[in-house]
Amino acid sequence: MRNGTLNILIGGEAGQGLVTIGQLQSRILVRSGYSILSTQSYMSRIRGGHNSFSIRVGPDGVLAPEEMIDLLVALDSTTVELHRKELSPKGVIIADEQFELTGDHLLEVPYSKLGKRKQMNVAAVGVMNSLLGLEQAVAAQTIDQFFGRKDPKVQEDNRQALEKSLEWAKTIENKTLKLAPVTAREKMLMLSGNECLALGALAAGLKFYSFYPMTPTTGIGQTLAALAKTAGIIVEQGEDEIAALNMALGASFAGAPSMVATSGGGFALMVEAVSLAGMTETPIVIVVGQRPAPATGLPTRTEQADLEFVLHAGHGEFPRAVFAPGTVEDCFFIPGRALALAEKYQSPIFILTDQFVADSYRSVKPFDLKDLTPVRPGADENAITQPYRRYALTESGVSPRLLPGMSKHLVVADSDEHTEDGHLTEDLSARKQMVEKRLRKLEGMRREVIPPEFIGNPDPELLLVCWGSTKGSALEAAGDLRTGGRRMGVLHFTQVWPLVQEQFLGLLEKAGQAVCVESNAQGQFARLIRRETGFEIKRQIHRYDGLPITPEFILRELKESR
Amino acid sequence: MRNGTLNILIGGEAGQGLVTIGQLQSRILVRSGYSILSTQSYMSRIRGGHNSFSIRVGPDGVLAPEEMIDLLVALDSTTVELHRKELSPKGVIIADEQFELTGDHLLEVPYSKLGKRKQMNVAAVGVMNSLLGLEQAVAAQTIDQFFGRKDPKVQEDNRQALEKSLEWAKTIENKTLKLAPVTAREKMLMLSGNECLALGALAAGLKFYSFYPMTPTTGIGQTLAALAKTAGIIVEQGEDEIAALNMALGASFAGAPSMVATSGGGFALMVEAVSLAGMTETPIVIVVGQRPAPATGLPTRTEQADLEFVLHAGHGEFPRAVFAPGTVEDCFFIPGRALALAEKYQSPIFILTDQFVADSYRSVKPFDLKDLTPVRPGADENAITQPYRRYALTESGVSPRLLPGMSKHLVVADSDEHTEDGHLTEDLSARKQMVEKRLRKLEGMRREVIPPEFIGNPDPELLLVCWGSTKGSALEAAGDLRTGGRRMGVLHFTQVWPLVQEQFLGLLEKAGQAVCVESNAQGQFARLIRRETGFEIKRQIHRYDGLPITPEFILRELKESR
Amino acid sequence: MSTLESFGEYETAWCPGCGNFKLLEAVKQGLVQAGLEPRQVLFVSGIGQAAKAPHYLNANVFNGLHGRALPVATGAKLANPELIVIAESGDGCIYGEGGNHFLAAVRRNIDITVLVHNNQVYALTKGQASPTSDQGFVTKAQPEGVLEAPFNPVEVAVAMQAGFVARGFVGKPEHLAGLIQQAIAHKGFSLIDVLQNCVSFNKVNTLAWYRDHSYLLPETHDPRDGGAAIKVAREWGDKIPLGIIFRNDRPSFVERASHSVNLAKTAGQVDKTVLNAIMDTYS
Amino acid sequence: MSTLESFGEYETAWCPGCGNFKLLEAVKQGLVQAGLEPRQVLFVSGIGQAAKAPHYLNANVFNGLHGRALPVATGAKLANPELIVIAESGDGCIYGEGGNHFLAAVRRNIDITVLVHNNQVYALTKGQASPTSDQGFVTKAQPEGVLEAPFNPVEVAVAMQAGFVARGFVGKPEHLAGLIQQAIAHKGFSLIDVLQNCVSFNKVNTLAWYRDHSYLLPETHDPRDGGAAIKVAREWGDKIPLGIIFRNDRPSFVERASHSVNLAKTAGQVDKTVLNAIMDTYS
Ligand SMILES: Cc1ncc(C[n+]2csc(CCOP(=O)(O)OP(=O)(O)O)c2C)c(N)n1
Ligand SMILES: Cc1ncc(C[n+]2csc(CCOP(=O)(O)OP(=O)(O)O)c2C)c(N)n1
Ligand code: SF4
Ligand code: SF4
Ligand SMILES: [Mg+2]
Ligand SMILES: [Mg+2]
Repeated sequence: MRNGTLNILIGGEAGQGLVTIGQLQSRILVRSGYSILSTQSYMSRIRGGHNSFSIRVGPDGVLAPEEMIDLLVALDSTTVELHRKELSPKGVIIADEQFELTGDHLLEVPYSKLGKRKQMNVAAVGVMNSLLGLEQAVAAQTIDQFFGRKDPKVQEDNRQALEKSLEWAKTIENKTLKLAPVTAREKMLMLSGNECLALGALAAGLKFYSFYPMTPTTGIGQTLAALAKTAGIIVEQGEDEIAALNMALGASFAGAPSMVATSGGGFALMVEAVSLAGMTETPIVIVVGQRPAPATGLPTRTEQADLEFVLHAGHGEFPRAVFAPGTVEDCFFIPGRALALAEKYQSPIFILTDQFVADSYRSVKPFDLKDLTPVRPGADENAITQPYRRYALTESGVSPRLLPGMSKHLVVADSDEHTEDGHLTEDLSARKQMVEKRLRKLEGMRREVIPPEFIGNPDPELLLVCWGSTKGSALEAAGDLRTGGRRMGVLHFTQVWPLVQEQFLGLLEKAGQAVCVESNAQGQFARLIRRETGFEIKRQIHRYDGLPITPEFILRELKESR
Repeated sequence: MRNGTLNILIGGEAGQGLVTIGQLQSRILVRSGYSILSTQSYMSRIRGGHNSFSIRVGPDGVLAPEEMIDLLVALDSTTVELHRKELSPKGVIIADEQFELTGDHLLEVPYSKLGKRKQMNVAAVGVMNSLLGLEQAVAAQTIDQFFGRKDPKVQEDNRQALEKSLEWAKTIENKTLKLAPVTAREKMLMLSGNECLALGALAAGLKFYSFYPMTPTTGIGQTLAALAKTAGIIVEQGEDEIAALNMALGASFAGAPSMVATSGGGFALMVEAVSLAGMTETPIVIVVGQRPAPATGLPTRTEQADLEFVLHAGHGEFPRAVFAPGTVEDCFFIPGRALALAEKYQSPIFILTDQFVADSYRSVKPFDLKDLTPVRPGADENAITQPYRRYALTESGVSPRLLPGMSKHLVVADSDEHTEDGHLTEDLSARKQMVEKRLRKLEGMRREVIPPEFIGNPDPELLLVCWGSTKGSALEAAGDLRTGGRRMGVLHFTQVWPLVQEQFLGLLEKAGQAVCVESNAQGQFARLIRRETGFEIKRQIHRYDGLPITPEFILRELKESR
Repeated sequence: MSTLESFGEYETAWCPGCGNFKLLEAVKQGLVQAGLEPRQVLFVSGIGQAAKAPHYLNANVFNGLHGRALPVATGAKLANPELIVIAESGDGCIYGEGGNHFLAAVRRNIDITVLVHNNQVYALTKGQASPTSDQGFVTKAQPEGVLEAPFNPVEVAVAMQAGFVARGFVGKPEHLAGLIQQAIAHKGFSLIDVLQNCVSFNKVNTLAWYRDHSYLLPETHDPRDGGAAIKVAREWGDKIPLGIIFRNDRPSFVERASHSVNLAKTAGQVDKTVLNAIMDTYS
Repeated sequence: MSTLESFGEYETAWCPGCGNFKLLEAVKQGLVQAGLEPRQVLFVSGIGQAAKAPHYLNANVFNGLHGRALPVATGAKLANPELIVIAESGDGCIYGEGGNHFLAAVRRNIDITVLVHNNQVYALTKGQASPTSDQGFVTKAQPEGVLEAPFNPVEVAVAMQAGFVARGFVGKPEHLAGLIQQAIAHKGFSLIDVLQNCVSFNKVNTLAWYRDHSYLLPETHDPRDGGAAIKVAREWGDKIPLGIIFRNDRPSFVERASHSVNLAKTAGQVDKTVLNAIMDTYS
């Protein structure tokens, strides 16, 4: 119950339906006007093992996941064993009475009496809703909608289970879990990072998406695939990741704003085509959802250890930009920014997420779509000076990109070094000019960098430096310490390349002590900052066991590692 | 005629046999006791275009290639057009009289009278030999051997062409090209960087080599393939680079010291398997011969722009080492070092060469093979504590590696995160231990780093910092400036990762000014030094037009960019 | 109406006597016969001597990576189905490095034409074995001769029921031009494997060798007869069949898709009503 | 002599009812029938539900990358030809991501056994289409159904004259064990494509579906008759043949090689006389 929030954990085996319960309960909370952050922790298997779905809920913005559990919904007895130690002093464990558990904090539920076996999910939600003091109507309507209304028999069973469980739970005397009422109930959306990436890209004018399934980004493709027909886009599964990216480059070359997504291992296979995008100057957005590696590693967990890899992926030198969304909301806006930048600078642009942000659900305000201008590929044919040269040398390094078959001009793109007209050359002075032309684009990109966000005391004694998905935890940890009387600052990078030192070096130098917080073992971002600015962030907090960095983790590490 | 050397350039179309002439002449020079450095510059085509083969020769060690030409052997008139401006004041152009050229410096050769069309190569060599004042017997014998003695008719034609051309050339009054006699004529070998890599690996116990053809490393595989039967090794062409590296990992796992070679684009495809080597802790040596990129770039030219790429290739974090031979001789010793390190630390080890060093021929002293100990894969079965755990946690991070089927124990290797016994795990505390175990190996590697070599005045006003193949040019440029009265130093890195700052930071700080010299556009090594030490090498010399950095290039840049 | 001149005349980097010259001519001829203008056509190639071909004519060109012509061509066709997309590259590129894409393109039945300069060798890298090299073929990389069985692309394509499978020969450029025209006209995946002599690195399968070992399929061969096709497809060595070996009319990928769009034309447009409706489903 | 117990009994991460359990049993049974001890055998797998299988028995194991089991297996076999090398993985792994290696392994005729758990779906990533998914198969990634024609590995392998091509079914574990034993005994490349039900993600091709749609090849089927084999290999849908579909005795890769060595045994040895002689050729 940190900072006025409540933390629910639903645990059980894969295949027991805990994601259903979690999503359902999350949606009910969002519709009831609460702020949530739901995170998933699962094993790389389809049945069995131990998975969990956590919902942190509060009346105002929830920043980060929490370790301590206030309400533990155990779908098996293992869950109780594994998580009992995380229970808060006033916490409650909801478990089937048939588990015949012993110990404190137990609320044993007679599920078998509340509905059919299939309705256990609904019954669990009913009990939770009662404890949390939520309005029954919202739950009823959400459940109805969630399971669809196709089968009236099932619908009826669900309704009965909900009612019975609410009825039963009324008898429970527990007020500690009751949520504080919300003041204004606005319409909110519930979205995961993956869903936001898909929708954000769609809103920004994405037309072609290719992929090869890989955790944790498969959800982006599946979200887009479901909408492809409605939205008039094409979503295609490649025979491998090499195909996925090369296909997207073909589509982009032909005029479709294009994106691919994968994880580290799949991205490793795309690296050659990243370089191809750099050389042919083909716009492309590449999402890399990080997970613990090397190799297959821990396929369903989280990490931030592919920063240096993505930054230097591809042979030779060419410009790129790398975004790292800090929140689920960022996941909506960044794709648009990335698609626009890719088109403007005709370069590969990266979005570096991780399993934590990809799989997290959040309550978010509906996005304002009014002012969105979808990315429009290609240059204006009428502005072309004759003869058309695809790689004309320009001051900005950006050359006019026409689309094949869409104008009277012929478009020639080449992976070899080429002359301005796109044909391969071995003229070594042309080579030099082309290298310089391509790298000049980085200057333009630097001017458009999203500056890092600084939050906190203007003159902090402790400055937490972070990037990507660790934002919320750093903010909450800083908030706690500020409450404890310390002058705290957080410096968060949503764009990690290019770095413009004028935007942050002063802050680093001014801080009493800077601490870099990253989910990797080697402090990759701190190294990058030193490479670019010479500033060494000496104190660093690393996590690399596969779990997301929590506020508590930061606070513990700050205490220990001083 | 820099520093007592003479520079010969043979130019013509691809397919005209200029490599034959170049190799033949180089060998004659080596057998006559001279030091040589032969470099090749060729286009990505099989016939036509313009290629050249340069031989820089002198009585003592030749450090680097030279731009100015003393003897231009033109197989076509384009060669004269292209290279005339590079001719030294006393230089000579040897060309067929039938070209009907005009201008100075010309020595028109009546090739049609000196032998058959097929023997023109030999005639050109004859004329050169005469001008250089070499012993006839060496040339005769070398030609005989070079073309084989299978066809007595050809042999006779060659002999006649040689004699006639020597005869004809006797009449020429030109003493400026006569080479100073050598004092002691030791037995020397003539080897290219690629050949040295192949032979060095063989000498060190390489048993398995797989590849997919790619310039500039194809020569390594072809050298090894020719020797496979004799040496009892296996050389296999993969269906692609992914297969090449995975195959080599399979062979290494099974007990064969293994190596692969490729260039940037092919390496891009190997990146996932690099990470696999890191995770499974399988020894492997990977040669990356750099050429100008991105993408296909300039396939037959040189560059040093894959340093950052190789350093960060592969998802996740794991240790590696990166060597960058400075000379052709280094190419012989480094593979042994790399194979031993790969075996000892069960990690991917890289050798970063480039087209320049790969295709350069040099006269080298025969290597001392007496004390070579071939790498022996695997741990001693008898030293194993029961039960056998492939990934036992140890202080050094190195676990006992047994070979499948070669002991009574079963060997289990896994690309997922695993427990000590090699089986996949999702235990997050085991994950943490394994990350730390793997990264601990880097500590051992750091202790075995080849320190950078410092040559020059102990207290230099100007320190040239370089890595890999630019060594000779930096040394020669520094020598020239030293002769001109300046206090010069050269700091050369044969191993570019890990970096141990105690070995060089003092030198950087002490120098009046440090200048980093690299064949890339972004100063990748300078960035790496800053990342690791905070020291910013402000002044940098970059070349990225596809040609090797020459002493003259460095001197020009030093003058211009002060 | 386009003419041979519409497709231009360029200096090449090929060896005198190389089969690529005739192949290039046949391509231009085929395009003219198909009635296509340069701007309607997109050539996608990989890397190799063959892959340089699209640089030597007037058309739209994407010259990509070694082995990756097919996915690029697929992506371009999906984005703009009005483009006539021709993937042109070498045997090493399409059947070697790109083998997996070859299988996928056949399965997808994507409406592109694939033109393979099959010289049974890796030429640009100076003569190593390719997947189609005959067993025993000696190279610097295979000094004891190739040990693998050669890949017969025609046979595999027929076994996989590819839409249009043909073999041409640079020694019969008119015939080849006809195949190219028909392949372009075919709706769905079309493969033309072209026997092409490499004078520099394949001294076994020379122009004369191909001439002596190949034959034109008789009129009686019915390419729609699967059983006959697989038998003919299997022929290699002494009797290499030339012509259309197999064809069928299963609908192409784009025809089977539930919705068809020209993304190059709809790019820049987002229907906000649709988008708002989508967003609402997440509330 | 090994017994079933020699190969151990492990807890798995598979779903109850999954066909993988029977497949695992059949593998152990086949190994016992082949008279092999755990230490003689090396399993190489990729990534997927199928690819976990080697973790569930006693043997040497290299569990590598998704799609890359075959090259690893090839390298290990080349290095130590005495190892019995079995590559075991899913349909997505071997025919999808690893398609190019599949073609190469067949061509090489390398003496390994390839065991494919063919559930016609990507199971570990929660149910997307695999290369063997039937046309029209609906998944979250293919909501309108699969558009591609399914890959028939058996047909392609037969067309390419693979050494040993068989199909098994988890519903007939004894039969499958026999196939495994014979595949191991075969000198050269052996493929066993195994019909395996996935209870979680393939609700179309269920255990019952496979049972109803498959049949055991009669004794009269002669796997050495290429013509018959290609016809049988083409069968899918209503009549899926089980058994050894095709085999031949062309010499394996290692048998054809000009020199044979066990590198794992010669490692650590370099003959300096030979080496000196080699070096001398460069003088
Ligand atoms: C990823 C990658 N690997 C290797 C190469 C080197 N390479 C260039 S062309 C080629 C072979 C070309 O053979 P083929 O496709 O048959 O074309 P050909 O030259 O015979 O016409 C190779 C291996 C490359 N460019 N990229
Ligand atoms: C390079 C790479 N791409 C994608 C993945 C994600 N991935 C893991 S298993 C799998 C599919 C497995 O399907 P299959 O081989 O049929 O095995 P199954 O799970 O069905 O047994 C995929 C796509 C990966 N691990 N590596
Ligand atoms: S090397 Fe062969 S394929 Fe290439 S141009 Fe010359 S003859 Fe043609
Ligand atoms: S998901 Fe399918 S293949 Fe995987 S264990 Fe479950 S039933 Fe078997
Ligand atoms: Mg070829
Ligand atoms: Mg499967």
